[in-house]
Amino acid sequence: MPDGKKIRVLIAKPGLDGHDRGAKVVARALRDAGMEVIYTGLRQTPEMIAEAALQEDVDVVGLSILSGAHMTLFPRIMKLLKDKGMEGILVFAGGIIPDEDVPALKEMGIRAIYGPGTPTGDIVDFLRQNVQ
Amino acid sequence: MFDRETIEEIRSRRSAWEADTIKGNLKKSPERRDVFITTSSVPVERLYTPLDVQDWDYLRDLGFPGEYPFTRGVQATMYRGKLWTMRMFAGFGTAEETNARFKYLLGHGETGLSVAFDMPTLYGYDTDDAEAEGEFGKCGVAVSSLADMETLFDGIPVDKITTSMTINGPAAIIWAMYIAAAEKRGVPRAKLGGTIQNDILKEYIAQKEYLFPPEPSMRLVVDTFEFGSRELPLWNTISISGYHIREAGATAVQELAFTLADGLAYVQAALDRGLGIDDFAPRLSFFFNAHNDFFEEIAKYRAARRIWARETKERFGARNPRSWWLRFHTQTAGCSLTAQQPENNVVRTAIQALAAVLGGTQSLHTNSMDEALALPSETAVRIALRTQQIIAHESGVTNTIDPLAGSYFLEALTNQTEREVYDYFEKIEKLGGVIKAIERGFFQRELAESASRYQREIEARERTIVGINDYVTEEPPSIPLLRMDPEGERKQRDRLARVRAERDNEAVARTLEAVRHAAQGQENLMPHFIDAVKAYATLGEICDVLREAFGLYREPAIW
Amino acid sequence: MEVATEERLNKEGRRAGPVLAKPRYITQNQSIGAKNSSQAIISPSLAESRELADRVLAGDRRGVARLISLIEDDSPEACPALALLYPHTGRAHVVGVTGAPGTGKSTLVGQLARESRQRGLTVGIVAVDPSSPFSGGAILGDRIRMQELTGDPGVFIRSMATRGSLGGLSYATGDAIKVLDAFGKDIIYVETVGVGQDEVEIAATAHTTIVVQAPGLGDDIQAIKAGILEIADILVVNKADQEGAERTVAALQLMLELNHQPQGWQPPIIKTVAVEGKGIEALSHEISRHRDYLQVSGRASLLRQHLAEEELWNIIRKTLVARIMDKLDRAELDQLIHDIADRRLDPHTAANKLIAQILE
Amino acid sequence: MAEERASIERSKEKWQNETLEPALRRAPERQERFETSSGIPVERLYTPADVATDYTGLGFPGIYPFTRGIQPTMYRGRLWTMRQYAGYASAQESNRRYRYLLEQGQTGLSVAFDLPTQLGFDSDHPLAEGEVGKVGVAICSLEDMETLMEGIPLDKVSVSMTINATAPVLLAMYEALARKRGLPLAALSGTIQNDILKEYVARGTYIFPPKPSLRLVTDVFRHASEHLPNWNIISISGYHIREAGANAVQEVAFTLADAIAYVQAAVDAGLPVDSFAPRLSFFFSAHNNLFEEVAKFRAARRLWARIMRERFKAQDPRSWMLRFHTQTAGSTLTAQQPDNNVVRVALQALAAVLGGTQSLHTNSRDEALSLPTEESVQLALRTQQIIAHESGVTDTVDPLAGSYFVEKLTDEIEARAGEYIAKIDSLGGALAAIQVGYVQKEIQDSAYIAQKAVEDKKRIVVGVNAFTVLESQKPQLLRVEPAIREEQMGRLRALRQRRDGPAVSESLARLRQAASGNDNVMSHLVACVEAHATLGEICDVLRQVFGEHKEAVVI
Repeated sequence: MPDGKKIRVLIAKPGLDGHDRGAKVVARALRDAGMEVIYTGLRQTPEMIAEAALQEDVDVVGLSILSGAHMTLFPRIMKLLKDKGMEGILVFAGGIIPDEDVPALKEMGIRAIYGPGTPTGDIVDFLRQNVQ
Repeated sequence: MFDRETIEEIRSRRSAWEADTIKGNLKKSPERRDVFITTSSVPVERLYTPLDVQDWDYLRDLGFPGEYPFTRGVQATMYRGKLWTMRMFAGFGTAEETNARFKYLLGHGETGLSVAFDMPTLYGYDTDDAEAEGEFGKCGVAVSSLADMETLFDGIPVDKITTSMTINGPAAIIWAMYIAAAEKRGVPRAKLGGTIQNDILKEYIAQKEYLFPPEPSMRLVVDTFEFGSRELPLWNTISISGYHIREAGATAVQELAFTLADGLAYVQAALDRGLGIDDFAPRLSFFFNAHNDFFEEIAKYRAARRIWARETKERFGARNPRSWWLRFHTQTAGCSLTAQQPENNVVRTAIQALAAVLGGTQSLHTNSMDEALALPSETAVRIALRTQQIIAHESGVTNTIDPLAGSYFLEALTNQTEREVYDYFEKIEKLGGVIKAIERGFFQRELAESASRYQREIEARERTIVGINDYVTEEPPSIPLLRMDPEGERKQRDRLARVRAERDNEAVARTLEAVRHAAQGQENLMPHFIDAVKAYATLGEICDVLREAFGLYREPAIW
Repeated sequence: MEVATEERLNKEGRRAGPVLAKPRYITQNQSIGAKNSSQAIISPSLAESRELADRVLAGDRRGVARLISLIEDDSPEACPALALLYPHTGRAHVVGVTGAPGTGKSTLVGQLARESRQRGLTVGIVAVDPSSPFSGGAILGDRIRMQELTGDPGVFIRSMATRGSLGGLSYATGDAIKVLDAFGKDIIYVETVGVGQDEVEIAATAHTTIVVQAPGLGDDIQAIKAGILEIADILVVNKADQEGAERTVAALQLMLELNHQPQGWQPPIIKTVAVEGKGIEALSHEISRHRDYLQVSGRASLLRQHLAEEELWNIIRKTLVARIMDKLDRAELDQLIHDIADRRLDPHTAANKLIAQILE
Repeated sequence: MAEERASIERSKEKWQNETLEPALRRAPERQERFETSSGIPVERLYTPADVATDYTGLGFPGIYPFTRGIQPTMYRGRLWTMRQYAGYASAQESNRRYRYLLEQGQTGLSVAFDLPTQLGFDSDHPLAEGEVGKVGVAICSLEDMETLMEGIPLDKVSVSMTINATAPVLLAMYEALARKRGLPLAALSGTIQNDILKEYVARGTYIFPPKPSLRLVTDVFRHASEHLPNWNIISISGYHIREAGANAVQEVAFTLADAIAYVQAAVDAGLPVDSFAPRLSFFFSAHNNLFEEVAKFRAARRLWARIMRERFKAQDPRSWMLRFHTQTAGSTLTAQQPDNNVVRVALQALAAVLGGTQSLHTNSRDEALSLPTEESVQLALRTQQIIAHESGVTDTVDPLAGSYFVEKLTDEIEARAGEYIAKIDSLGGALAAIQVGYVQKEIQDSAYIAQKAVEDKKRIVVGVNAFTVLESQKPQLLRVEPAIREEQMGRLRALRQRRDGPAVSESLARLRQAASGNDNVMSHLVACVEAHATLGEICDVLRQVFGEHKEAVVI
């Protein structure tokens, strides 16, 4: 990584769920780890998320969802990112996601899934190690 | 805590409240019951206020933690300094299986071991004895010889952890095996820490696992006191146990009264032997039950400390503050667990454990949810241990000392418990002391009465037990249960046969003879037990010698 | 207007200080700064730069996003690409929006962008938030207020962190604006950090500067005293439905009267309720009016000259410092600092000595 | 008295010198500083010298200031309502679950709605994709409400509905259902959450800007005070504020500040305070720190009583009473070793009961993983029953009263929450404080501090940052069928075809008119739902009139 390079991360909450504590705590932790976090707020559609990721030229997209709509929304986000030529972007997810959904999510390219109780340090380390 | 004027004001406001608020309210909506009682059937008032503790003196009745009368705890910093020892009672099948469980528990954050022995061991029989038929490994681990003890503690650092052993009739012999096993590994006995239950009086009262008549049994107990005070300064030579008295149906007050009475009897016996109180009293420890009734239990522990401090200091003239300390282990109440909807037991255990902690326990065993069905599975044991850890680390109750002190209800209950304990002391005294009372069946009768009253209350649904007489569900329990190694008993018999075949039988005969000789005389038996177990004399062989020397005990029939 | 522009220049002239006062940032970028300036022409990545520039000109949004990142990261490809794009810039109207936190800048920019879209203009938005001085990281949250614009292909929003710059923008903001300009955006809104301290940099970047105030954010007069008023081409009192709005308007009016210039542009005061879209049309109208004024009065070309000079000096300062840092012997520097601190040497002599050494 | 305190102080000093100091020299304490979740220092020892010498702050249960409880006999009279929040998938599925819970001994219902319902979208709205029936039940029309409550006697079971932005619409449906069944409205008892302010702060399910939202709230107040005398018109919720990361003090302070804003809004709208204040209810979290939680509930009661009597001059003692529902803290549950959650929930539930709650939801152990299974819900309910019937803590009123520690903490929380409320007052009240992001910032700071404490292991979470295990056993989880949305869309289509279209349009037009003016919208809403206008259609009208809210950027 060159000297001036900063890791840019988009933190988004797809779907209608309004519990943003986790998303905000992660955003702050990434900020405190020296990253630039674009926080887009609640109720983001997959289209909004993909377009924001494009305009902001982020290295990473972090998705937070607690309502259980992930199996509907995540595939759409992944497809849109690919359509826009951003398949190389690192995507991770957090929230209430049952273990049995994890293989399918990884299959579609979501690199890491963090359940409740994950230390934010784990996420920071993961991003540092995996962002080229 | 309040001056006269305030007390008077509270009194008059209380009367006004009763007249203006309560009366009308009761007419509109009566209370759920006419009388509210604790689990021990002690009446509970509607409201406790400063009026209920007005004759009470803070400095006299509570004082400060780590100071007489220790109502607020025996250590100056309590759990801010060190948490209680999380000690899960474990033992089943062979020494190998139990050894694996010990390692599992230590690996999950347990901080002390607690050994359960099987029925033959508790009665002083070897696994291959005819009396042991069908009992092997059922409620604990079988230990017939030093070889079993060595296997049991294989790979466990006995110089770093403390070990508690629930053994009474043959306690001295099992203790001798532990000492011998440690010494064989190069750990000197003076470095060993732990507890043997060694409480024979409660066996006569409640648990009934006695071997010999009371007098020689008491002599064995005092032998361990004497030996321990000389050679194993870190060992608790007795754990005076209310737990089993409670499980046999006692009320909280009875549990406390009978246990403390037993404790005082041991002290007296040791003094009669000529031991100095401050030589052995600091190594006495207690073992209580944590039952359902939350505040009653907390009050019980606090009253216990106050009474014991007073008795050792005032009655026996102990000078060392440590002799005044009542240190205790707690186990949540096995008898409160239900086979129906076993997961409900996690909740019961959590609340009971909380009571123990708020009462200032020094160590704690939390029951596993499946104990009413089978021996606990690893998962069930882990949840039980996690229960303690959550209380210790997440609930915040460990951050200040004796957090409930001052509660009008709790202080009133503590005082009341104390008063009722003294009433029992008086009765026991009148009967001529504990052993006389045992022989006359006093305790047994008291327990039988309490147990049947409790049962009656449940059947009449004056008491609700969730899943038993209310909120019953159809479905059978579906939790995974522990399966023991079916080959276990054969393995144990093989090992015993090998021990008998490979040992120096001459040395066995010689050491057993020494035990017999000592038993018939006045000598302390402990050194002879250690010699015998080192020669691989078995538990059964040693006990047989004692049975011949001491005779057997038959309980008086009590109805 | 001339006077006002002159003032800007002076202010900017004084602003050389802070750049030097941030040795950490410079140190961090020294090698790259050097590369940027000296190797721009012979960069092996010229082909890449050309491709990027072509993508921007062809309207590829991903190319735009990428190039702005390279500028922010001081990557070697950035300068040649910017050089290629430069002839295509200069068409967009750049509107700066500044004001204290909580005045509603993002919402206002979002509404202005929407209004511009309704008038058929394409819109670029650059929203700047502060980097943490401790970690160097940042949380950029301005998009929240502009959510519905995200789906509009005629709008391009870019969030930026200040990355050590103190003037309310980041060092890369000016170049990011150029990229959006070359990309073909008709109007570019630039939202500053809004820490309320030192927001004048925007005036050296934008054609029209809007200063936003809101009632109830503490002492109104204090904010005005901070000098921010003097850079305003348009004053906005947002949240005008709240208690105290009239008092804020009156205070601003008073300040304007005290500062009255006999001729030229008179900054209007516009009341808005951005969350409800109220007053946006009027504000938009004032922006157009100011743009026309710049054209008609001939101020526009003057302003362009000033902005060009400003930018040139900024680059020179930045590059020079970087090169000086590059050449300095650290041990020697430490010794000098030590001497100055111990009063064995005065700082002027020391600086002159160093510069002379390097210019040789 | 003073003499006695002095003598205790002297003895304490002696104890510190002679007993404590040597002990500390031998073995220091586990931490240098102990504190509650709110940062209130926890002293080593509390004695009578730490607490007030007069008893007026405590008083007696059932009378001002209600520190010891709002009923004179508390749980000796009636136990709290055991109310498990439930709802998922279709109205039919949820109805089945409700009947199951009532059979299991639950004593009240609590309805969870899915997110589209909470946000005023019908199930066939594009934004509803993937969300229908997920976190609650989908209710789009009066028909759905009928299905939801089928076979449940509305006049006997109290029903709580967790609904906020669309609360007036759902209440209108409930009322329309009761009318249809021929029940007198006075027979209805229950609660509607209807607390929009905390949505802006913590939970995020708002639709309209704050001002029209507050107007809807007061419309409900007025309507209910005239027509639904036994309905709790709002449940002012600290729960979500706590879940968003607030500490105990903040939970009390921000909730009561919201409450003050509601009361003020209603008073400003011309409602006499005693006409609605007795029907205000509260909703708190029961978190881990046992004594802090107990103290929190007691402090909240006392504070509220004082606010209502002194600030709003309420005369009716029932206006002074803070009645509250409690839910154990969802955010404390761990996905790791889910059975450990049974223990957490038990302790938290105990705190709620020792704090004198009026109703209680105990979380299921698997809630950090997915929707709870029936077995888990049953165990959670059993937890309450064991506390109620076996622990004995329900047999005397406010058993912790007098505890030096608990009383000190109660005073401390009251004082600290009071400071926050004063600060919010100085910012212009809860609404203004929310609009400038003050409340959100405070909460997020606490959330971040709490998270850091866990990561630095200053706070232990069993199974998460200590005592972890490799887990193989996966608990059984409940999943919602994806087909739910299709079915729900089918029903909606059928309804739209069947109903009287012009009647729907007409009712919606009247609603628009009422919303644009100052008329109470409630009766118009009832007319709309009776004409089978859908939730989405109704909310679209309101959106057009009121506009939509965008969150404040606060991190």
